[in-house]
Amino acid sequence: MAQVSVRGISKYFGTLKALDNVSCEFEDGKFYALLGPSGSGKTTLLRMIAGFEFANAGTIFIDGEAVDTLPVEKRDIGMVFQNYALFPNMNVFDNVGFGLSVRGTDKGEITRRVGAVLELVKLTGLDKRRPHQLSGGQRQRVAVARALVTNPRVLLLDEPLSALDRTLRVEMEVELRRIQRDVGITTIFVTHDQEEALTMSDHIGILDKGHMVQEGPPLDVYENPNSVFSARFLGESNLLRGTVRNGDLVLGDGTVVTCRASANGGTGGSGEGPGVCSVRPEKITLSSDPDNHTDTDATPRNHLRGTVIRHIFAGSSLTYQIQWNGDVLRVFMQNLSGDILPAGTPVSLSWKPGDTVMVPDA
Amino acid sequence: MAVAHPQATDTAASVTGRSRRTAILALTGPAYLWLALTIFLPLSAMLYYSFLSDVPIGDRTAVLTLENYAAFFEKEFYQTLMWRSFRLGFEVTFYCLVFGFPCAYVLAKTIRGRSREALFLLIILPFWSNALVRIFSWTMVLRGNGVLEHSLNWLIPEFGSLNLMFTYPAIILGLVHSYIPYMILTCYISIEAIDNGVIEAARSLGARRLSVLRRIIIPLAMPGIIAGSILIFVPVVGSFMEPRILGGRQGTFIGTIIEDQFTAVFNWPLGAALSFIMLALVLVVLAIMAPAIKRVT
Amino acid sequence: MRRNFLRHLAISLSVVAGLMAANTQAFAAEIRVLNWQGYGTDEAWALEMFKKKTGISVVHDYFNSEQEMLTKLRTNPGAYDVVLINSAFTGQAAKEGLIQVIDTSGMKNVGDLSPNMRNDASLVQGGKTYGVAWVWGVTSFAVDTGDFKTIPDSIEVLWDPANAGRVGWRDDAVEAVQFAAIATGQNINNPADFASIRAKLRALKPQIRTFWSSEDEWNQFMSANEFDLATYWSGSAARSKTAFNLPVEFVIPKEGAIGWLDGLSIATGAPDTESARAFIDFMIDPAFYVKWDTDVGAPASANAAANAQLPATAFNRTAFKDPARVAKIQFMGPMDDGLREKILELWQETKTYLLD
Amino acid sequence: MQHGSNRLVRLGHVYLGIMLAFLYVPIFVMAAMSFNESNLYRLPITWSTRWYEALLHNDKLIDASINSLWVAVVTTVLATALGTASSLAFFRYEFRGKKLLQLLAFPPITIPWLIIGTAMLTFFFWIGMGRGLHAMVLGHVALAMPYVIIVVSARLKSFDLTLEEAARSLGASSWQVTMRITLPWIAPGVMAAALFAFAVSFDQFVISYFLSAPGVSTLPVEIYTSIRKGFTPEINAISTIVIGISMVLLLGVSRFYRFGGQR
Repeated sequence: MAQVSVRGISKYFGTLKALDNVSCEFEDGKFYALLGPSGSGKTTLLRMIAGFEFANAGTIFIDGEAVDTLPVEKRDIGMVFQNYALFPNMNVFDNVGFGLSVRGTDKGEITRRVGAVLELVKLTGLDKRRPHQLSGGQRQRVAVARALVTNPRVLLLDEPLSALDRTLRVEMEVELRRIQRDVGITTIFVTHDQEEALTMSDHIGILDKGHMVQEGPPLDVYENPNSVFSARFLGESNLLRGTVRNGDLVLGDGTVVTCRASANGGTGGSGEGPGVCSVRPEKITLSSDPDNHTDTDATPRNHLRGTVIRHIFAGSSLTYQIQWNGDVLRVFMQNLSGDILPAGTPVSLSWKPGDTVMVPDA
Repeated sequence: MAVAHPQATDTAASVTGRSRRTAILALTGPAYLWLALTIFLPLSAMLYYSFLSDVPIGDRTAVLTLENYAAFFEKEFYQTLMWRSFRLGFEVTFYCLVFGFPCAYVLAKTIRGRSREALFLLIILPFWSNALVRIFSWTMVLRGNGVLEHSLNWLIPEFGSLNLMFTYPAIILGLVHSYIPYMILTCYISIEAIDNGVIEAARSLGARRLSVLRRIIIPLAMPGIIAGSILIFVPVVGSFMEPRILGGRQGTFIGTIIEDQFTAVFNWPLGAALSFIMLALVLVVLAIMAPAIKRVT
Repeated sequence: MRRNFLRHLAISLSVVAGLMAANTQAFAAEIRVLNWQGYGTDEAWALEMFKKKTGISVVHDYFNSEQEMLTKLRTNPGAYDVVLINSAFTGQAAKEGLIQVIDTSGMKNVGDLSPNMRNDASLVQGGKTYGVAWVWGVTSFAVDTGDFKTIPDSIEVLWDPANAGRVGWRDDAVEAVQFAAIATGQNINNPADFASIRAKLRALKPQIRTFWSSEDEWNQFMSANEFDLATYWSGSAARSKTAFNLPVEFVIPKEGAIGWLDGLSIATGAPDTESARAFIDFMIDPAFYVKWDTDVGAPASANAAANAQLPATAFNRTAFKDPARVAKIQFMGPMDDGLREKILELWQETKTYLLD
Repeated sequence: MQHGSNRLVRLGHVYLGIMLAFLYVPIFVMAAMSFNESNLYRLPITWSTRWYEALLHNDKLIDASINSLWVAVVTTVLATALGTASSLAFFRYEFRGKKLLQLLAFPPITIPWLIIGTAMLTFFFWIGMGRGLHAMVLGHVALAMPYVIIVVSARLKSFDLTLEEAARSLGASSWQVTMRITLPWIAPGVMAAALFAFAVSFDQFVISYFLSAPGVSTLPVEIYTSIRKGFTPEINAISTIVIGISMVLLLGVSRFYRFGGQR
């Protein structure tokens, strides 16, 4: 398999700067998610690695070989498209075998390898079916099989799960990850769904307006956002603004919040002046006793009083929207007790010091 | 893992640019070389002729002149015939639209499956019969004790003579018959692409049948209507066969005048000049219609 | 994949090449004749008779107007052996070097040609024969005997209000102007008073039912009673009576009519002038002419001997028996391009006037 | 999906029937007259197959028809190939001068065939190309190409470009992509274009008339030149046969290709 390196890539569409000096490394055999809002340049970067778009500056290497002048068909990559792009005039067997037949592989070899990869994606027996006779999940797996059968150096996935319904998508997330691990192929996966990115990838890269905002393992990026954008884009977060005073953040209403520095660049205690910290909704404990802050070992710090605006019930979980001095905070709870606090109830919010991260207000 | 430093002589853009250019050249080159040899060069020769006093073949002397173009402006009957040919073009296009569009709509929206396929082909089929034979068949239908008169007399005893032959309507009938399949086909293609959901949505919003037609179907079918109109208007303005055979005394148009310059006399320059004037006027008409078309599509 | 594409390309190219080869290959002893379609030289029985006699086979190419004939000669040097040219155009064709001098010494029937046609000024220029007189005829008008109990003898019958809307007219500029010239007593090859010709033609507006352009149209319209009288050619009138047995009578009015003489010439660069001369000689042979006139109906022959062998009742003998009328016939002479274009413009302007 | 009330739909079908009758009146008359004994098309029709017998040994007309067929087949192959190639280029690439090239495809439709015929005649004479079936093929292909481009481009409009990208990502060269993905998809469009090209060539009389060599002519040319002497019902006979064959051919072919639109 292969290591993919992107060095100082920039891309302009007329005056629009789609990618601005982006550099990142995709380690061999790893499952890498490129995350970002639409228009962030993530798909453009993927298509450049594939060879459908060409950089105005910078170079892309696969296994140390500069591929910028190589056309798509010579890069030995496998790509799964958002709409799967299965060839309507061919059945499953011909679709999956297409990559081999254009390379002049002989019939027996094609039959053997197509059989093997169809088994890998659990589609054996469907080889005579036409694309329009398959379900969404089946079509998606045929697309993956078709991309893998030629043993490409890199597998590129362009939002492959977005067309699937909720339950099928969860199942396919696991399935795709299993297949990737079995084959051990370097995979780059573009999505705008942060949950998908978190569950499937070994490594995440968040892109915004053509810049690589943050890169790293999912847990690290989630727990240590390096900017307001990263905090807010990956997962949900409550942002508290205040002024920094010797390592703590003092909010508008005087509440003091102890924060830890973000491992990715936040300078906790040193400077004075305005600061922002982020608290994940699931880290907050909610209780209807306004000054009940004894059940957690929190010192009077990290403790706010607010009133419930509404609740969002999602079966296994519950999210409260809390009004706190002109701001709306969100608290996420497992659906344990079953009784729901009505709107208007005064409540108290508290959380452990380690759960507040100082975030540079980039 | 040693990373090879890129020589970067060939930037990615230029290499693929070259392969793209060769692909474009390979695909369009042969076709347009063919057109150049058979259409553009011969026509530019003809355009050159239109500025000469005589055809430079054999020992004829030819000198550059504008007299051929001037003739159009000096002689009033050329202008009358030019206007008459354009009116013919507009009328035939109008009738083809009025009678052809509903046909296309019915075919596209109310008929399904195999029978639509067969009907679609039945409309193309008349193209295969020879245009001349079709026109002559019309003379057999329209003329004195022709098929039409005969059957009418059979129906209504002393119906008498129809004398529809050798009249302006006879020309219109012949031309509409030859060109209406174009309008039906182009409109069919664009109407067929209209998603039924759009029509249902409009009706669900309370639109009656007429406003659905006017506000939804016609605008969406406009590309087909325009393509059909162009494919009909342009050739009809220059038509000379149908008018001469069906029109009798009424069959004189700019097309027949141009034909005379090639068959009655050896005056190609004047024939070419009149044709290029006609072509220019046709392009002017299309240019005038363009903004109206753009506004609607 | 690439292999069978090349095979396809090779096949289609060989097809095109095959087509090209087919038409340039020369057969043994074959001549090419350029003429109107169905105008004598392409009668199947005649070609068989000629092939039996001389072993030469004949291939035809056609034209739809004199100008197209000239255009085909100009753009195809060496493509034709024999070409039919109306004497009015023979001079122009010779001047442009499209036709060559004919050595009539070996042709036995030339002697029988009536002298005034054989040495017609257009066919023989500066003592050199460019065209052999073949057939001649008259352009005038024919009437439906059903509608005309007494056969009119004046050209004015075309302008007679009694026949308003019942007249057929051929859409041909030179012919129309020459009719008007006769009606206004002028020389048809060099009309002086164009104003009176213009007025005379415009007076046709109420008269003309329709134009006709082919014999077949004329026969159909006459049989469908679309018109009662119409301009026509003597040869065609003969055919309408014999072949189509239509009740028509050809009239040579007292004011005179347009005479025309068709000659057979040999094109410049003709591949086989020997066979060409043999074919022309066969075409003026009474053996051919008599069968052509009796079976199909033909214009009068320039070969007096051939005419003489026709049965007494033959049209070509009865129509031209009155010397006074024959004398009034004005034969079409050469016309330079300038005059021809002026006449065309006048006729086109008139046709515009004729529109309702 | 039945649109509108049933009464209106039936009315629509009746209207379509009337229009088809209108389109086929001259063809019925032509066919009927080919069985009419009178050579002046007099009514009532007295049945006879005289013209078909005459046709059998009128080998000039039969040779002409065979030539027409040959020229039409070769024209169809060449025009469809060249036209489809250009349409593909217009579909896939944006390039300077693309609009100009698309406009330049139109003169063969807009300029009267009389002018094009004469211009071709003189130009071919100048460059020593001469006349004959080869010249006709040259002319017909040029006239048929615009129709091919229009029809194929219309079909390409609904073709999904990612299919080509998918094929290339799997290692297919642009040639393999064209032959195995794009062409099979637009095949119905190409088929319809080919039928158009065949019609244009098979029915072309003006250009063929100017470019025909002595002794070598096509059916339309035979019909056009016979105008001078007139229309014999033999022409009706051969035309009726031609229409008959094309009808069987077309309705047969429609079993495989859907010209009328999506599946």
